[in-house]
Amino acid sequence: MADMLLEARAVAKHFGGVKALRDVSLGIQRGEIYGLIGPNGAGKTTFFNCMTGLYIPDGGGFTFDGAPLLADAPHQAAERGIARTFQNIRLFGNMTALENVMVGRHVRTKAGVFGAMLQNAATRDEEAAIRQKAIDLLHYVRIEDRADDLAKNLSYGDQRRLEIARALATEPKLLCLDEPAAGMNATETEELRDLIDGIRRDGTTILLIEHDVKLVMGLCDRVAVLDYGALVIEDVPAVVQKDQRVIEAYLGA
Amino acid sequence: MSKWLNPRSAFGIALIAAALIALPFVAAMGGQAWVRILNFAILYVFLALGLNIVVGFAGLLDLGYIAFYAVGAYTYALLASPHFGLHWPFWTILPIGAVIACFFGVLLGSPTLKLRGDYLAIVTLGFGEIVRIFMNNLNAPVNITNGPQGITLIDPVAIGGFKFSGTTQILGYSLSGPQKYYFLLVALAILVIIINLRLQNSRIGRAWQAIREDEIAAKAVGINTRNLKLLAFAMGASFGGVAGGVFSAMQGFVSPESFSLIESIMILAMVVLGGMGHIPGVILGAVLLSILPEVLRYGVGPLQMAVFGKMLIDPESLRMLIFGLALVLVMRFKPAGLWPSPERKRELQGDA
Amino acid sequence: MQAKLSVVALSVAAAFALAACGQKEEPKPVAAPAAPISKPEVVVKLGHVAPMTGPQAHLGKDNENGARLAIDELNAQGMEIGGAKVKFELMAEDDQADPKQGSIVAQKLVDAKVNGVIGHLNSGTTIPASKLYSDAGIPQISGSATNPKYTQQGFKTAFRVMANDVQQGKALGEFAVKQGIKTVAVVDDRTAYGQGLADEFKKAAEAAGLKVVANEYTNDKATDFKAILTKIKSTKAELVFFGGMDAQGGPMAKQMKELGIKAKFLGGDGVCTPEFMKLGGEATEGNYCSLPGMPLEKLAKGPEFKDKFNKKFNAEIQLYAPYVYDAVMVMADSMKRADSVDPAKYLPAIGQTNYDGVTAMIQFDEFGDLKGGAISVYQYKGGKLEYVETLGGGAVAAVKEAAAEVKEAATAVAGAASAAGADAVKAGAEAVKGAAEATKAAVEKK
Amino acid sequence: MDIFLQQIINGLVQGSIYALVALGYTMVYGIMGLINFAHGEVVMIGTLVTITVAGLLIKVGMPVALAGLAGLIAAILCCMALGWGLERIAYRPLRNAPRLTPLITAIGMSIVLQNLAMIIWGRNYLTFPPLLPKMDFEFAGANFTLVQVVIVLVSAATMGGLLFLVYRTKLGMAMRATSQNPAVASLMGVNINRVIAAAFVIGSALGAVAGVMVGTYYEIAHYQMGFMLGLKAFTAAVLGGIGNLAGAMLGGVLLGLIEALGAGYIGDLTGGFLGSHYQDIFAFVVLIVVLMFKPSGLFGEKTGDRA
Repeated sequence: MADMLLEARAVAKHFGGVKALRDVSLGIQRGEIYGLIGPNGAGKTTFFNCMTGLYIPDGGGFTFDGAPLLADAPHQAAERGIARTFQNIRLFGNMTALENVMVGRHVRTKAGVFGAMLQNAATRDEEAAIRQKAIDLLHYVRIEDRADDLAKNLSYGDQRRLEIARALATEPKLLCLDEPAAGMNATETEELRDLIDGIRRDGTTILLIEHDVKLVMGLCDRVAVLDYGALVIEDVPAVVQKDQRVIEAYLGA
Repeated sequence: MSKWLNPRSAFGIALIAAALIALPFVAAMGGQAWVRILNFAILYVFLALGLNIVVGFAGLLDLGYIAFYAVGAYTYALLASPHFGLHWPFWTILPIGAVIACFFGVLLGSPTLKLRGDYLAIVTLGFGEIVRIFMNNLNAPVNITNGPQGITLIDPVAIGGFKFSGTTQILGYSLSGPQKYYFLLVALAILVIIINLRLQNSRIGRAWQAIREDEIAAKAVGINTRNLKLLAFAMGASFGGVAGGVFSAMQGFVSPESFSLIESIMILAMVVLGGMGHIPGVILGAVLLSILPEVLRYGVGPLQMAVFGKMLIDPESLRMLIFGLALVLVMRFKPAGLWPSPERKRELQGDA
Repeated sequence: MQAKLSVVALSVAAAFALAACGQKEEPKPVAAPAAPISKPEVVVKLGHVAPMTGPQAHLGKDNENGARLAIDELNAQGMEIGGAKVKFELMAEDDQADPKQGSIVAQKLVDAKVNGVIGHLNSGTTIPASKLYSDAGIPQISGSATNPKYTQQGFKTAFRVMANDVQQGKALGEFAVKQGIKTVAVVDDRTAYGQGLADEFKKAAEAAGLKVVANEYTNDKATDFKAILTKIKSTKAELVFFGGMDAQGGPMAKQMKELGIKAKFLGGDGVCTPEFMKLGGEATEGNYCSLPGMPLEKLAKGPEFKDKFNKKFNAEIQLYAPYVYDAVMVMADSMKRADSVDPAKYLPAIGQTNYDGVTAMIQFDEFGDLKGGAISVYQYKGGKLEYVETLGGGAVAAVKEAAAEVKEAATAVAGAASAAGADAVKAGAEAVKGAAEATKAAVEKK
Repeated sequence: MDIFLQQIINGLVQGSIYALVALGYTMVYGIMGLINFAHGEVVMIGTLVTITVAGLLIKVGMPVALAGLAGLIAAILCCMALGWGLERIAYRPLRNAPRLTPLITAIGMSIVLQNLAMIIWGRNYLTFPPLLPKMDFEFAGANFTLVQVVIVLVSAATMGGLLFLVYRTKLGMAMRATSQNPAVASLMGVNINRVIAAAFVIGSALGAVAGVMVGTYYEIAHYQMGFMLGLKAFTAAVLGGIGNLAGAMLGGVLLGLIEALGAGYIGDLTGGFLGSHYQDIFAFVVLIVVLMFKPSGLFGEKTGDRA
C-alpha cells in the first residue's frame, strides 16, 4: 500500500431527498496530483466541502495524515494541513492581495491580542516574517506587482492565482483546487498547469477538481470519476479515459 | 515603526499634540460647558472605537453596545460611592470594569455567533435592553443597583491627593474640573487609538477583516471564526466598560436611563457615519455626532432670529430634526461614510 | 468628630461675619457687567431646565410656561433690588431628560453666570446637575424633582417647592387606610419618580396594616396594561395604587374599567392632571390623586393663576407649572429680602423663605425641602378634580433627623471654605463623610 | 381559569397589533433585505392623521362611523405617500451602498419623522376619537370589547389579503422574484424599482391600518408612540422569521401571548423575583432562545449553503 495522505471511507451526504454522495471511498497518495472529475452535479464540490469541514457528512469519514478529520471544524482542517480554493473565487475583496496572503499565514502564526497591543519583539518579528512569506508567495504565483491592489480589483486569472497563494500560505500538505481553470483561456490554462505542477514538485500533494478533462488527464497521476454522487472508477488517466462507464457518464443518456 | 522618524509626520504629530493641549483652553473661552461637551465627545470617540472593533473590523452588527458601557459605569458606581460604602481608587476599578464588561461581551457573544447580520442586530439589541432592565430592577429583593433611583455621590477620579473634580491651580493657571477630565480622557483616547491601530494591522485584525469579508473563506484558511468573533465582542466590550467607568466618575451619578437603546443606536451611527472600519473616520463620526446637537443648541435659535426676525419654530424641536436630516443626507451622498478608508495604493513597504 | 464639628461651626460663624461685612460694601451684581450705579437696570438671568424633546416634552413646556409667566409678572411689577431696577431674563434649556445632557446644560448655565436655576424637571437630571450648581454656588429650586436624594446630598444650594416622594407616598398610604381599604395592589412605572412614590406608599400602607396583594410594574412608554391588570383583578384588591405619570395612568384607568375591575384608583401628582382626565375619559370618575400643598381653588391665588396661565399660553396647566411659578417667585422674593441678586448673598435668604405662593405657604426645612409638606387628596368627579382632604406633613421626620447632620456639616464646609481655606475644607469634608455614613446607618435601622 | 382566558385574550389582541405592524417590516425586508426602522413612525403618522381628519369631520357634524372611515382612508393615503417618498428619496439611492448605510438612513428618518410630528401635532398626548361603539362582551368570566374583536379580525384579514397578493397576483410574483434575485428578475422584465416602491407603499398602508387600530384601541396617541411599537413588531417579525408573512403574523401573536402570560404568571412562578418589571425582556429571552436553535426564526428559510 502506498503512503496514503487522505483516505475517504464510505462518505455519504444527502440534501433532503437528494443523495449528493453515495458512500464514496477513495484515497490520495502523498506527493501525487489526484484528479476528481464528473459531470455537473456529480457531487465533486460536495465531496470537497465534506472533506474541508464545511458540510457534516451523513455517513463515513476521512482519515488525513494518519488521524481522523473532525467534521464541522473547517479551521481545523486547515490546521491539519488541508487548504482549498473555491469554484467561485472567494477572496477578501476589500483587502489587498498581500493582506489576503498574510491572512493565510494565520494558522501557522500565533501572535494574540496582547502581542498586537504591546508590539513586543516576538510579535514584530513574527509580523515581519508573515509579510516576507506573503511577498514570497506572491512572487511564487507571479502576481507580486499587484501586491497592494485590492483583491476585488484584480483580473480573473490573478484572482485565481491569489487564491492559490493564500491557500499555500497555510503550508498545506494537501492543496485542494476546485475548478481552478474555469473561465480561463488556453494560455492562462497552460500557465496554471505549470503552476500546479511546480507546487507538486515543491512537495505538496494536490487534489484537483476540474471540468477541463484535457487538463486533468495531462496533469494528474490518478483520477477518480464521480457520477450521481457515486464513485465510478479510480485509476490512472490512461485507464479512466478508456472506461466505458466514464464515457457514458460524460456523454449522458 | 520607521514612519515615526519621518520629519513630516513628526511635525504633524507635534501639531496635533499642540492642538489637543490648547483645545480645552480655547473651548473654555466659550464657557466650561464647551469643555464638558468636548469631554463627552472624547468619551464617544472612545465608545465608537470600541464598537468599531466589533462592527467595523469583525463586521458584526451590534445594537446593544451600550450594555457594556452600563456595566462599566455601574461597576465604578458600586465600588466608589456611599451606596455600598466602598471607595476603591479608580485605577483599580477601571480594569475590573473592563474585565466584567469583557465577561458580558463573551456572554452576549457565545449564543449569538451563528446568527446572520440582521438577526444578530435584534438579538444584541435585546441584550442591551435586558441589561438596562436588570439595572433598573435590581433594587429588590436585594438592593444592588438602587433601581431607577440611580447611584449618587460617586467618587470623582483621584490620583493620590489630586482630584479631578473642582478647580485647581497649576503653575499659575487655573484648571477647571472638566479641563482636568479632558486631559485624562485624551490620554485614554490616545491609548485606545493606538490599540485600535495596532490591532488593525495585526494577525488578529487581519483575521477579523477576513471574517467580515468572507466568513467561509476565512474558515477555509484556518481562522477559528467562533473564537475570533468572541474576541471581538470581548475587546469591544472592555472598551465600553472602561468608558462607562470614566463616565460614572465624571458625572458623579448613574441611573439606568443613561443607557437606553437610543444610545446604542447613536454610537452605531457614529461608526457608520464616519466610515466603518476606518479609525480616523470613526473618530470624526463620533466627534461630529456628539457635538452637532450641541452646536445646534447654541445655533438654531439665534439663526432663526437673524433670518426671520422671530422664532418660527421652537429651537428645541428643530434641533433634533436637523440632526436626523443630517444623518439621512450624509448617508445619501457619502454612503460609505464621511471618511471611509481609502483604496489603499501604497508602495510596498520595506526592502522588497 | 464632635471636636471637628465645633471647629467647623466656628468657621461658619466667621463666614457669616465676613458675609455680613461684604453686604455693606455691596460689590456689583454678578450678572451685570456694567456698574449698577451708572445704569439703573440690572439683568437677572434665571436658568430653566426641562426636557423639551422626548416623551416628557409636554411637561417640560408646561414648566417653562410656568417660569415664563412668573418672570413676565416680575418684570411688569418692576422690582427694585439693591437700588437698581431689576429685569429678569429666562434662559430656557432642554436636557432631554438625559442625565448627560443635564450636566452639559447645567454647565452652560454656570458658564452664563445665571443668578439662579429653576429646575430641572426630572430627578434623574436634577441630581447630577445639582452638584455643578452647588460647586458654582448657584441656588437651584426645582418645582418637580421629587426624588428625596436630590436634597439629601448635602448641597446647600438645592431646594424644592414640591413635596418629595417620601412625603407624598406616606401621606397617600395614610389616606388609603383612612378610606377603610384592606387590600391594595401597587403598580409603578420603574422610573425614579414612580418607583420612589410607590415604595413609600407601600411602606406607609403596610405599616398601617394594609395588605399589599400585588406588586406589578410597567414602564413610562407603555400603553397596554391589560396583562398586569388582569393579574390584579385575580387578587381582588380593593385599591390600585399607581406610581407614575398621566400618560400611563389615564389609559390604565380606562383598561381597568374594560376589564371590569371595580377597585378604586389612587395615584400621586403625576396623575393629578387634566391630561389624566383627557386620556382616561369616563374611567377617571371616582379616582383619587394627590397634589402637594393645598388645592389651587382653596388658595387665594389659585384660580387667578389658572386664568392667567390659560389666557397667556392658550393651554391648560399640565402639572408642575404652578410649582415652577412659585419657584421663580421664591427666588425673586429671596433676592428682594437679601437686597442682592448675588447668589452668595441671597442664598441664605432662600432658606428663610416664608412665601405665600400659589401652591402653598412655602417654607424650607434644613434640607431645602418644603416644610410640612402638606398633601392634598382629590377625587375626579364629573370631569373635575374635587378636593377631598389635606393630610398633614411631618411625615419624614425620622429619616430627616438622621440626615440633618449631613446638611449641617455641609453648610459648615461651605462656610469654612470661604473663611479658612483648604484645611478647614478637608476637615469639613470628613465630617460630611462621617455624617453621611451615620445617615445611612440610621436610615437602614429604620 | 377565567384569568388565564383573560390573559390569552389580552395577549392575542396585543399580538395582533404587533403582527399588523410586523407585516410592514417583513414586507420591506423580504424584498430588499432592509430593516425599515422608520416603519414605527409611519404607524404613528397614520394614527395622528386619523385624529386630525376624523376629529375635524366629527366636529363639523359628520357621523362618527363615516368620519372614522374617512380618517382611515386619509391615513392610508398619507402613509402610502410617505412610504413612497421614503423609498424614493432615502432608500433608493442607497441600493448598492454598504449594508449598514440604509440602516442609519432609516434611523435618521425615524428621528426626522418624530420631530416633524412633534412640530405639527405638538408635544402633548392626544386623545383618539372613539370610532367604534363601546360594546363589552363577557365570555366565561373574561371581558373583551368590540374594538378587540375588530383588531383581531382586521389583522387576520390583512394577512389573508397579503398572502393572496403575494402568491396569487402578478405583482406578487414580481415581488417574490425580486426577493429571490433582483438582477435576474430585472432581466426577466420585472421593473425592480416599481416592485420595491410597491412593497414600501403596501407596507406603509398596512402601517396606517395598524396606526388606526392602535389609536382606536388605546384612544391615545403621541409623536413618540411609534418607536417602542416598531421595536416590538420588529422583534416579532424576526421571531417568526423575517421576510416571511405568516411568520410575522405568528411572531406577533406569539410575542403578545408571551408578554401577557409572562407578566401574568412568571412573577408567581419565580417567587416574585421576576415579576412584570421584566415583561419587556421575556420577549427578548424567548427570541434569543429561538434563534439559538433556529437561527432564521421560526418560519425563516434556512440560509442556503453558499460554499
